[in-house]
Amino acid sequence: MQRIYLDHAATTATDPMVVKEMEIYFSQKYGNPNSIHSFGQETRQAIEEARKKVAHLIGAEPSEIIFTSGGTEADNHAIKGVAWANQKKGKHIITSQIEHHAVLHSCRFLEKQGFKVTYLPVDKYGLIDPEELEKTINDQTILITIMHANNEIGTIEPIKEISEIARRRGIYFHIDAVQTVGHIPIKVKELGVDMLSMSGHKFYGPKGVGALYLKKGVKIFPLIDGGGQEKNRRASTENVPGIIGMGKAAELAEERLKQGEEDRIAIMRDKLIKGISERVENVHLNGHPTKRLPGNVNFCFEFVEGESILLNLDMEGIAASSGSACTSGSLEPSYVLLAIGLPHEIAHGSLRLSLGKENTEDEVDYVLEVLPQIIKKLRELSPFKGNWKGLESR
Amino acid sequence: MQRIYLDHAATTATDPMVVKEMEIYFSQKYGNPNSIHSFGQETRQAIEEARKKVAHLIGAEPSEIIFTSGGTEADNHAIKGVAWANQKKGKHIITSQIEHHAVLHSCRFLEKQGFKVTYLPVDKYGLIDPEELEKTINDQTILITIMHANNEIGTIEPIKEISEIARRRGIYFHIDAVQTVGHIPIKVKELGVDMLSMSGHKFYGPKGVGALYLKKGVKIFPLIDGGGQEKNRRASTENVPGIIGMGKAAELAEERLKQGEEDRIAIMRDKLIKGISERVENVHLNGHPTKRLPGNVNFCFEFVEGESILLNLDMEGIAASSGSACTSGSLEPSYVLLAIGLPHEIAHGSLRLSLGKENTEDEVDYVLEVLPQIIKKLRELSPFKGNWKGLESR
Amino acid sequence: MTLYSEKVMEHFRNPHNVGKIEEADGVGEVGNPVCGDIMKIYIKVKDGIIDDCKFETFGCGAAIATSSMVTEMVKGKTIEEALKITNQAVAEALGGLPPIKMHCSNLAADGLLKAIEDYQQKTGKIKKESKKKKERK
Amino acid sequence: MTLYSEKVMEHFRNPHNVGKIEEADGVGEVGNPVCGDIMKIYIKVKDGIIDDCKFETFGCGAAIATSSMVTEMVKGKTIEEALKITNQAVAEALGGLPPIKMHCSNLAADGLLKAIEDYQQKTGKIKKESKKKKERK
Ligand SMILES: Cc1ncc(COP(=O)(O)O)c(C=O)c1O
Ligand SMILES: Cc1ncc(COP(=O)(O)O)c(C=O)c1O
Repeated sequence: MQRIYLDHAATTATDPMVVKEMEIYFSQKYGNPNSIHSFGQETRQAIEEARKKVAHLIGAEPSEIIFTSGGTEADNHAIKGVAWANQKKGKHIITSQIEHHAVLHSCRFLEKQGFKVTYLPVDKYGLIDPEELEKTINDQTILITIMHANNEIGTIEPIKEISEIARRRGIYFHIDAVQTVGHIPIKVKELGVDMLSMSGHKFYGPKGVGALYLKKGVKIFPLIDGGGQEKNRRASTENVPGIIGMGKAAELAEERLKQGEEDRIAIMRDKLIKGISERVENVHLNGHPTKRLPGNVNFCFEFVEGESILLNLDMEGIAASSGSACTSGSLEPSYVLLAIGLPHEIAHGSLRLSLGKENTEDEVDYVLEVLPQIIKKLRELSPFKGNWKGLESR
Repeated sequence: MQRIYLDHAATTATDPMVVKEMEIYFSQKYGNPNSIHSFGQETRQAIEEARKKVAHLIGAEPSEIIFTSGGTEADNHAIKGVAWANQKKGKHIITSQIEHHAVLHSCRFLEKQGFKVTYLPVDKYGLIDPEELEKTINDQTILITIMHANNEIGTIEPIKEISEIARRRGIYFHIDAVQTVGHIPIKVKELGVDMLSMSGHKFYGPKGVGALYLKKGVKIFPLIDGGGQEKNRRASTENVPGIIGMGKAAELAEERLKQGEEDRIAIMRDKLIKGISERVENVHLNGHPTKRLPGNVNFCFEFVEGESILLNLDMEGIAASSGSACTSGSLEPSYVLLAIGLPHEIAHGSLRLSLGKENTEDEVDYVLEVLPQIIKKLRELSPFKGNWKGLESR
Repeated sequence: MTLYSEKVMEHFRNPHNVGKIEEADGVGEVGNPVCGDIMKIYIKVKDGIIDDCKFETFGCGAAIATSSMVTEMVKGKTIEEALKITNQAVAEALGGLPPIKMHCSNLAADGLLKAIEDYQQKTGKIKKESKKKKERK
Repeated sequence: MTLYSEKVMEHFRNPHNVGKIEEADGVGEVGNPVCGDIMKIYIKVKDGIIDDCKFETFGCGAAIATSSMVTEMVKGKTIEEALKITNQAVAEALGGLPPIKMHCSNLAADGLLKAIEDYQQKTGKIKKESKKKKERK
């Protein structure tokens, strides 16, 4: 059976060119980069090359890149590290209601340690209002953390506007760019951010490696204490193959962006959005129509539930997601969809299709053929069928 | 040139059988294990198989294994996680002066958060005295963290004796077993510990993955907050190939231990220790003569400095270390050697040779031939030559 | 796929007894929109025996499969026998469910119970409070 | 190897001018055991020109290479010229040193300076405090 992968926002296949680059660093060049013998020095050099590539992708200096174990660690590091290091200045943090759990739960943890956190609401597209944000700043505010683009609904936030406010008010600004790095062009200096999180496996690098961009001069504590690795900012023997893989992935992403890959993907995205809207009734497009990740399609289908859509798609060889990957095992509807104002029963019927570099127009056509049939079949099973009648009584 | 790797305590080559096992999880089976589609479910299954293998190696239940990014994260998680979750009971932690920086710096961080830490001294062999330890317990003590074996001098600590005290006094007990897991037989239930840290790359698994054994019922906070992975105990998309590699490495280690591999290695160790003692004058064996890791050899050579020994060995194709890998770029002598009572100038002349499964008797013979010549050559350069005369005047 | 057993997927793929029974003798409805699972069970009773049973379900894989399974299990049984079917029994007949699905999506037996109660009320054989919500948490 | 430059490794591999000068005109000693680097520089002076220079060093690769390099640089130079050699110049002649080694192990020029001062004191040409510890931190 043909297998179509439309869950690139959850994770991507490691590019075979990336795997090839990593290969020799398992059993041949395996030295600890902190060792002074030649086994160690050859891996040290390779890591520093990778650092340059990652830095280049986002327009940073190599010394501003700290390798981590993933996007989650980068988020935790930025948020907790800045909070701990700057708590004498104040204990207030601003974030939004639609951040990834890596950010939200880091904030919840800090609340237990006595910090105050403002969770900004968003509009029906998932957009943060920079003016509203500025109003919540007080003299205790030490950090603003906002995602570059939302992983579920794909909405791209007004980062530049927020960074201007942050700079003007002298507050550190971190962005979670796990969904954007490698997918849209990013220059940290233009965005004006102090910190940025990314994750290798979201742009065809390996799982288990990420990075935190940390602008020179930011006052921060480590999250993981120990040896002097990463210039005393992140301890532990470096994940050499992972880092080298992420470096290669960054290099390849930069090439793809130069060739306008994101436009090719956005065309498929728009074809899916248009096709689904035309072929299925009672659907809602979630997220912003244009300020949107090139690969993100997210719909709610009324009268049916998301998981059963996924299982049916999977039976047809199509991999997709409902809500974010890490919560899709749970029964609560997506907090992101609730935050943009959808009622519970509709939020339960969500489907995210996230496109990537291997997808083709043919695959899009196949989805447009199969998906409406699945929705039809499920609606026939549904006590609601064409309306929510009966639900009001509850 | 023949290359001889004698730095297995710093890191090991990933076993080619481990690499083979990982291969398909980069570009073929690449689903996010939290996704419900078949791409996700096939990696979920593979991860759970790996968890069983790691659990089996140390006699734990699979549900008691949390995968991390390495030994350092496991140490940080155990120490900070228990401290945060139990601070209402008390804010005192007991550790030793010769712990790895992953433990020491986690403790230093907690001191900044208001915890009190006792750093126990050790005897000239690097041994902790359980009676002395018990004396430092007070009604605020919530955690004891002691390494199973020291990474520099190889001394194996009296873990069972300490665990009996910890259990009797109702205090959580964590051990850093990064140097022992896979190298000597371990059963957590026999050792009686509540938590145990390990690192994949120290026993022929890949870098960038480790695990924390967490006994059922231990009250702990996550170190890395976010999605619900690892049963809400460690967030972030799982490092699928890394975890699978570590699982395979655990399986292979168990097979080797069954075949008595540690005895074969200990024979080479003893030959090195005997050979160096006989061939070179003014040397000191560091660590305990018998309570010692099977692969660890550590000497101080008077009148010469460690790095210049390493560079000379490297020129002869031999990779070794002086002090621990992560501090060998620094100029301070090893704090472990100072803690066992060596003066600065002698501590500077340390050399660690750490044996592993690929080493042969022939390699040992070669080292015994080359090393005495190197020491001789360096002593000829030294202003001290055969005595420390002149140093006292300083 | 390891999320659900083969048996669950069989029922999910080809659910049995889908639909309304127009002139049902009893109808039961369970679930709530927060969990995202709502089931409607219809029964037709003849001489004290459940002659036909159908369902309509808005919900996840487990909800659909348990609905399908319960309709299969109950057909041909007496009312007394049918009342003995528990959510647990339905899950077991399906070869088990993932732990997370046990409480929220495993409601089909409750739906059946409600349908039977509805039938008993309509026909005057009120045995209210009988085993109501026995299995629910 | 990238820890040290090729030039450093050359001097480390084959250090020049190793040893004592038995009847030295000046001897300088620098370093301390905490850093693990101690250097002894010996000079022989003839007609105001440094005719011979040797060293003994207990220390790391950088300590040995800079010692070797400074003895090479100074031979044949006048005292005046020799006094102009700085630790920085020695590091540059070696193609640079790793940052961590710049302050602690790069002391050979200081050792030379001390040897010259020793010579000047002995011969009565005391120019104490001249450039003493110019480069040290
Ligand atoms: C927006 C966002 N932030 C953070 C993360 C966490 O990344 P990782 O799972 O690599 O730790 C993800 C993906 O899971 C994400 O989409
Ligand atoms: C005793 C000990 N603990 C912890 C660590 C840290 O392990 P990792 O570098 O894999 O994080 C090491 C090795 O570096 C070690 O030897």
